[in-house]
Amino acid sequence: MNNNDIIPWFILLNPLITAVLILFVFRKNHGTAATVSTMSAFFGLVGSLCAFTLAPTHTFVRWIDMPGLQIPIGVQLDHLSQLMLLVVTGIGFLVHLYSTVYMEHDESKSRFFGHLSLFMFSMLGIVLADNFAMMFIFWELVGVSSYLLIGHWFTRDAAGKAANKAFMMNRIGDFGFMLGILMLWSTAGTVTFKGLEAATGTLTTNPMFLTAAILLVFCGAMGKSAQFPLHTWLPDAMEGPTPVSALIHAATMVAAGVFMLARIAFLIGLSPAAALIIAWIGAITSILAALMATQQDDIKRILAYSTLSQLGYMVMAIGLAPDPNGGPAMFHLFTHAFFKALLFLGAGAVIHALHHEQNIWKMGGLSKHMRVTSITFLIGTLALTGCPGLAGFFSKDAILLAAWSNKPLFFIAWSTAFLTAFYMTRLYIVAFTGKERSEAAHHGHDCPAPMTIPLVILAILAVCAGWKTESYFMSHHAEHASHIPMLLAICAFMFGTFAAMTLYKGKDKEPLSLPLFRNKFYLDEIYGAIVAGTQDVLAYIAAKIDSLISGIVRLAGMAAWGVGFLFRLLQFGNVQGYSFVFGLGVVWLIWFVVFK
Amino acid sequence: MTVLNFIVLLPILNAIAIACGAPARKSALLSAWTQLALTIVAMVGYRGGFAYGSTWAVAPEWGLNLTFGVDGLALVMLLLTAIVTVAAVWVTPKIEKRENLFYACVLLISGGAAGAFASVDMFFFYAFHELALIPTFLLIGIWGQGERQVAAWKITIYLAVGSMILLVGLAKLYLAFPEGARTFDMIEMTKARHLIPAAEQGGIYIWLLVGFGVLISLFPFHSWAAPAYAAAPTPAAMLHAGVLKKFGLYGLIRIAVPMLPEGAKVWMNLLLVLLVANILYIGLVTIAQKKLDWMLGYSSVMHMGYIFLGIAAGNAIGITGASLLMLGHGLSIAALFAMCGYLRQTSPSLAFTSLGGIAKKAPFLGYAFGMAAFASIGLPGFANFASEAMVFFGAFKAGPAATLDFSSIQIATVCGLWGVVISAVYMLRAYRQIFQGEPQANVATFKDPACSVKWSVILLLAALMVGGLWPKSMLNFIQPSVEALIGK
Amino acid sequence: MNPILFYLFSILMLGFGIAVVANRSPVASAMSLVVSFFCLAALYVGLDAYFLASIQVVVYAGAVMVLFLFIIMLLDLKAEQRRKFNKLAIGGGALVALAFAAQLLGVLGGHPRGDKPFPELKLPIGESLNDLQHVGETLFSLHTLPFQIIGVLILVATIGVIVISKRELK
Amino acid sequence: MTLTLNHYLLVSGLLFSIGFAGVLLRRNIIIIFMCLELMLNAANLSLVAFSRFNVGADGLPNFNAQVLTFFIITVAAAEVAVGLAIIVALYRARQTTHVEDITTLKF
Repeated sequence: MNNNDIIPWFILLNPLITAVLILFVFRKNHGTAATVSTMSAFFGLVGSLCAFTLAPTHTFVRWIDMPGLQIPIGVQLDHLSQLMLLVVTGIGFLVHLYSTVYMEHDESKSRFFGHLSLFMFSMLGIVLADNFAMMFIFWELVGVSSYLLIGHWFTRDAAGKAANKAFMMNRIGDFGFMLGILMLWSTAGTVTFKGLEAATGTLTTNPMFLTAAILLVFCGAMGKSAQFPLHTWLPDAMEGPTPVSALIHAATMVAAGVFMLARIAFLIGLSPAAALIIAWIGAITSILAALMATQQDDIKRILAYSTLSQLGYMVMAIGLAPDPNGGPAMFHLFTHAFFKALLFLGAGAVIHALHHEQNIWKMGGLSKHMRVTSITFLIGTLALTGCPGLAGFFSKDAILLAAWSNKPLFFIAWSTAFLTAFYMTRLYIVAFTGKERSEAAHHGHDCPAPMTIPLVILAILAVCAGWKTESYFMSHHAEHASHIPMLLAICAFMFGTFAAMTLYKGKDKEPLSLPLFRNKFYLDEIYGAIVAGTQDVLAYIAAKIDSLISGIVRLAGMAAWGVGFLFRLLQFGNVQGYSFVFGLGVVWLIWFVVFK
Repeated sequence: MTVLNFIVLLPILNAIAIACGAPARKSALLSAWTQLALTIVAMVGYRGGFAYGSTWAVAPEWGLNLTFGVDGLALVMLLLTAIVTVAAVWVTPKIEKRENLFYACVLLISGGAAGAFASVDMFFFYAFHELALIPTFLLIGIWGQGERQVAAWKITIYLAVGSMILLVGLAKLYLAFPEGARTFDMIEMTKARHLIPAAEQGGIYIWLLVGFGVLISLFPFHSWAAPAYAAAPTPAAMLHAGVLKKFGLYGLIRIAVPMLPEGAKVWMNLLLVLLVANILYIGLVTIAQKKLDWMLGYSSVMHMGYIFLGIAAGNAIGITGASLLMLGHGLSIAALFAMCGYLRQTSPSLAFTSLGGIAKKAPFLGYAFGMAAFASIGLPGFANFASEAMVFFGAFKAGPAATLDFSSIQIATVCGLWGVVISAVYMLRAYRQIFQGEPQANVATFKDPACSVKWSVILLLAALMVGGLWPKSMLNFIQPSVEALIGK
Repeated sequence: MNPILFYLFSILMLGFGIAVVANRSPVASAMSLVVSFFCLAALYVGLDAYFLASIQVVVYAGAVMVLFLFIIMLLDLKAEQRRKFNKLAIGGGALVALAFAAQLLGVLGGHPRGDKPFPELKLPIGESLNDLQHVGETLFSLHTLPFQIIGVLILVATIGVIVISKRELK
Repeated sequence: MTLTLNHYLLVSGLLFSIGFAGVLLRRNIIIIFMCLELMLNAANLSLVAFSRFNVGADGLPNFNAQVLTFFIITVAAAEVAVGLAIIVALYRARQTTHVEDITTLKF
């Protein structure tokens, strides 16, 4: 364990120590809690910066060591995790800085920062994990910390319900994830990624089995990265404070699923069937989310659906081009993290300034008063919609290029790009331009420095994150890709923005209303019905059967009483009767003994 | 007089002393703490194999001698008993009527459990468990709440019948040995296990399975558990759910698994069906519960399914995982029942509708209950997760690898995994309805528990975290003894 | 004892036995019972059990029947009026009794050892059977314990009677 | 025709059946009590018959049976005494000797 092996362990354990310190020592004094947490996030950033320069290392501790089962707790610094470290700690530090002001007068601030550090610890655990079991452990810890953070204002019922929903969806995903791990482990005999890479021979003996295992592991990613069937928790997760949404539900936690898929890209490569299914699920998620986003009024909900859509993009990219160095998916994840965090923090600034007003139709004309926020928000929007030259353009182009080989997927990807441009421009125009539609919008003002500085930094990153970084993610360079996908991408950007501008210039209320999208394809109601229909009905039946079983047990007691009652009837009180019965007995006895 | 004799006799002698008039709470606390200290001393001084042996010939002509002896697995069980006893005695509120008898019964239960875990002689292994049966009846019947008489009678008669079945099983096992090799000493029996004819093993195994199954509330025999725990006073519920139920499982691991391998194979499918019903069916019943204490009762019945899954796996990983889960589940259910007992002071009915927003009024309780709840649904960082993971790994490994048509045990593992989702559903729903949201009227005057409840819960949670963050601390004890029992 | 006497006395005994059952008035039943006891004593004499015959007459006919008559007088029982007959009970009872008698005949029919005549008694010439002495000897030699118990029993019976028939002390 | 043991047994059996029929048929406790005495005496008769029938080696009848009969008679005497006392107490309590009126032990 030479000294630069200490660094990854330090990065991992530093937030845990901070969380323990805050939750148990600094419970009462909120100020110190905030500063301690932000300082630890800063050290984490510094640590990951110098970890970026280190050669790949892999050190581990034996957590469970039995003859048949070795589960190590290890940290693995390699191409993929060094990059992800930067993203997580970078955005983590900026969000910490931002929330010192945002959560200024929240009465349980120390609890918030404690849980934030706990989240950083679990997220870094996923990034640094060198085996599936450890990744599953931190997978659940991330689920719990997102539960705690979403449910921060637990006195509000909506927050409690949203937190429960998020944890439940993650749990369903983890069910599949664990089953996938079990299947892979029982075949390969080891849970570590290196071990699995070595055991690809045994894994590919039964392709059906491998496809099923990969799809089950992908089920875990679906739960965490909110892919199609398990996505309804992400919009509801907006109940949590905005910094939480920025850090967790934009940049880091939801990206964990994509990161994990990148981690096992060598497996996905082995089973084309699984890759295709993953790609299709990603595509469906992106198009659905984009459609839903066009009709939302709450600024945070629009961004949440946009995240959903971009995640669908990344998962589609992993399905299409699984690349051990990350491929287009990780490239998009890298760029998306920055501008999505920027957009969320911008939205947070707007909400903070307008005293918790989240409906875009109540805003308008904010660019006049909130200069820095609106400029950075515009940069973020352009980056997201794929304006040429900004970060989003390069990563989306890489994905479209990868999708070019599969025409239907390309068409879906293209229409998503168009819709992204449409709803983001709609958001910007309605919220920031035109005349103020509410009194609060009138005297909105820029937020204090610790909130605007992260916005500026992120804006810079959103601009230059795409330049010349593509090669980092590609293990093999496409010789000469055709330029058509790039041109089509630019058309999509222009058509989308133009359409949104013409439709929403100077409008006061939503011109076109499509109830199907507004109510999120009624998926929430469908899921509610399914859960109510199956689980609650089954639970009711089970409870009835259980009372039946305990009835059977009581029956045994009743049987004893019944037999007692029968014998009581024999005492009919008449002396003659007794002697008669006695006589009968004697006669029968004599008959039996003598004559039988 | 080894340290083990003190661990076992201490609670029993103290119970007698208290019954005869010693100051009840103080001497009970003293006895519990010394029991814990002695157990830790025993664990530190443990060097493998069967240690701290001591025998007293009770009836030599029948080969009955009270032999104590402990291996790693039994030591962990003694640790569990000691910790839960300390927590149970410490958390008890002021008892008005007949305080001495109350504490005497609590210590008798603990003594009975400790005696059962520490005894190597099968006869006294059984006898010590019976010792704990009557105090449970008294505790539930006299100091319980709700319709306690019914519950007390039900649990006592049910467990008595279960013990009868178990006695038949043990007798058949004893007689299955050929004439010369008959002994009550479990160590010799395990050594001479090859003498048991394979044909008879199935017959004996089913008796033991049903007998222990009733004591552990296996699926069809579970209807005594929830009413008893709902009606029991806090320490009785903690000790019975946390410790006494583990006697049955410990018995299965100590007797049924090593000595009757063919028997296990014959009844494997039945056991799997029952444990899957235990997990899924009882899980659904738990979801349907409207009251906290009933829900906790049923959830403890459900978690038995996982331990059975570990035992059904039959390999070293599964059974070690099951043993660690016994420790984890014992501690987490004890913590939950302790806090549930404290909550009962605000709303005796403990119905979800009558409670709400307690976390605002009692932040410590909100946090501690949250941690205990998350521990019991298998959140990493607590012993339950590490052991449940090992149970799943062990059970899945028991089936064929690399094929999609799963064997029966692998299907049971899948159901077990889905059980984890079900347990999350009911536990979090309960947590949200009780602790989150706006505080209700009757919660207005509610405040954090006194330091006795607070520190006993902290003790339980700390033990859980040690087992979770660093499972090797417990596995170093459990693993060698399990491997000695069933081979690698 | 020649058969004629035996038949005479047994028929008399059975007849008066039936009289005991059939009579309406309890006193008549009691009187017929006394006569029945006398016939039985005669049969005992036929069986060379002179001591028992005398005991039978003294204890039964004498003491027991006197008790009965005393009680009948004390309770001033009238002859029973006609009570409604419970046909089923009467029929059932008679049936059982007849069944018993029938079985008895069946048993005795198949009892060859009982058909041999009574063996002659070997007595020293001139003396009659001194059965009182023999009964006394067997009583006090072989059956001492039962004798003691009977003594105690009689004592208990007398005390019992006194306790039961004492008026309630309020 | 010469007397045999069966004759005596037959007579005692008949006497027993008569007594037994009496117990079954009559409703008055006193009469039942008398029939009971009849049954007892039937038993005594068969005992004495057997005693006379089993002549021992010394040519004397087997006196054990006679001693047993002696005991039966004494017990019967004691029993009559107690029985009648009970009947008196019963009469004083219920003013009836009719069997069907006394059914306190009925379920």
